[in-house]
Amino acid sequence: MEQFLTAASWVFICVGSFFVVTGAIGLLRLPDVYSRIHAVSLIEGAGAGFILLGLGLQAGFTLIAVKLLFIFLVILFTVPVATHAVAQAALVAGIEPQLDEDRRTPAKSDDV
Amino acid sequence: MRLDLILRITTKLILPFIIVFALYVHFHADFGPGGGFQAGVIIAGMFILYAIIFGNFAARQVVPQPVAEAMVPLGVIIFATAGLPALMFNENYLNYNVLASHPEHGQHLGLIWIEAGVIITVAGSMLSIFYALVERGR
Amino acid sequence: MELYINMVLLTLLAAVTVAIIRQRNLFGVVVLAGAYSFLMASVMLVLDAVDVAMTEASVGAGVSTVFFLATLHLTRSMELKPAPRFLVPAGFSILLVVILIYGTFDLPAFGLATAPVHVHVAPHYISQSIPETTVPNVVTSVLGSYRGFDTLGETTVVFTAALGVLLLLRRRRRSSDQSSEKDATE
Amino acid sequence: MFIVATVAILVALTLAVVRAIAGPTVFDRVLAANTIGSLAILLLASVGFLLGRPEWLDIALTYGFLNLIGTLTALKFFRHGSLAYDPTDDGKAG
Repeated sequence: MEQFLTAASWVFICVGSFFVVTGAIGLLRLPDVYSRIHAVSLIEGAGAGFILLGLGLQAGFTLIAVKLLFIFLVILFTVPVATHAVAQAALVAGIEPQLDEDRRTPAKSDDV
Repeated sequence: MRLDLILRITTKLILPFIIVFALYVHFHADFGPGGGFQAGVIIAGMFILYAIIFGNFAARQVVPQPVAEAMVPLGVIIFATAGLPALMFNENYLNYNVLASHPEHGQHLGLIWIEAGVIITVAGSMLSIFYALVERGR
Repeated sequence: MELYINMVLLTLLAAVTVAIIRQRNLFGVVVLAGAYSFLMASVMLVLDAVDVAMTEASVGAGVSTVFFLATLHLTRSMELKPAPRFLVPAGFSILLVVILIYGTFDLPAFGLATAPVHVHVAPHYISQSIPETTVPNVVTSVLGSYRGFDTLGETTVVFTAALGVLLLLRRRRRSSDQSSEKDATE
Repeated sequence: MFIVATVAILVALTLAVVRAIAGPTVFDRVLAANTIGSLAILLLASVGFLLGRPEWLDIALTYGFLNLIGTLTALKFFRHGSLAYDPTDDGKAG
């Protein structure tokens, strides 16, 4: 049983690490904000879920496992909202260029 | 202007958890990381999130600006009164051993008491600074 | 192991700091400052300063971003061009860095048990915290039980600082003030 | 096995920091900063297990809650130009 749990933890943590690294590469390589949001959701959904699941198997039925569950729920509820807000704000800023033009223009050209 | 429906619903869902977590940080300060300052900042952050999502008018109805400003000195007063019972029992100021029948319980009670004062001061000052900044920005 | 984690985190921290300095757009600076404080809190955590990490995370990532943005609304959003002459400031900075690094040679090694800080009152706090106060978190017992006066002073400092900021920020105009208070209470 | 997760998270953190520094628009930076926050939560959890101190998870929860506050504030600011914009009192307070 012990060995089975350890093996399962290994598998989950390795899968989660794979997703985290893949998502980060996507965050770096994808072309624009909207597509990068997909990569971020990979990190926070699959990556965080699998890694926290693997850690929880190591913790067993303790307070720590409950805290890990809460962390997962917090990530699950807050991060999609945040990325949704990113997409919405970017959409609003892109559709109406004259809306706070003086704030948006330097943001687009600041790293030239 | 009800564009941000998702934000409103999720914020409503998560606000009680934030305040319960802040109280956990406060009452659990004897055993884990955190304390009054951190809990106060988390509570202030919760009200700031409410003000950002639901508007300043709604937030000012929940915590009016005079209340937030009165919280700042109130916390210091609460902290200072934690030492007064010790003076009555001829002990040093801020000695919590006299607060309960058992000295150890008195210590825990005293820590929770003074950290309640810290929470009120910190949360009140963060909130009133936020209100003042936003009011100034109009 | 902690050493390697800290090396990676500190390298990232340095990269973010350089990016903050080179950034002219102040919105970018605010967002990068939020990322900076997350990294800083992780460094503090790996160094075992748990309460400091919590403070850094809560203040730096949550509240100070809000305050920075609210301040940016009152000011301009672009930093001015730096002064064209930078030889004198650069020379002064390098001199200061050299002096500071020279000063660190006299410091005791990191975590040395016989450092002056660790032989004065800290052993008493660490060994007597549980018997005297039954509070397992030594930071809390030092803050609240052993040094209650200090913490009372710190709370007063927070009060004074908030008072100063509010005196600077609040606009005391009779008519608008009364109407806003009426709005708030009704 | 915790070391695998830690190394992966550190690599991802590096890539996210690169995006935060390089990001052409402010929204890229906000997205990357939010990702850095979530990765810091994961880093906290796995380093806590790695060093045998899993009670650090309280701090991870703090990160999780405050990450949302910072991100939403920044986005509200970019969308409406100020934090004082109030959807409920159009015309009530000037």
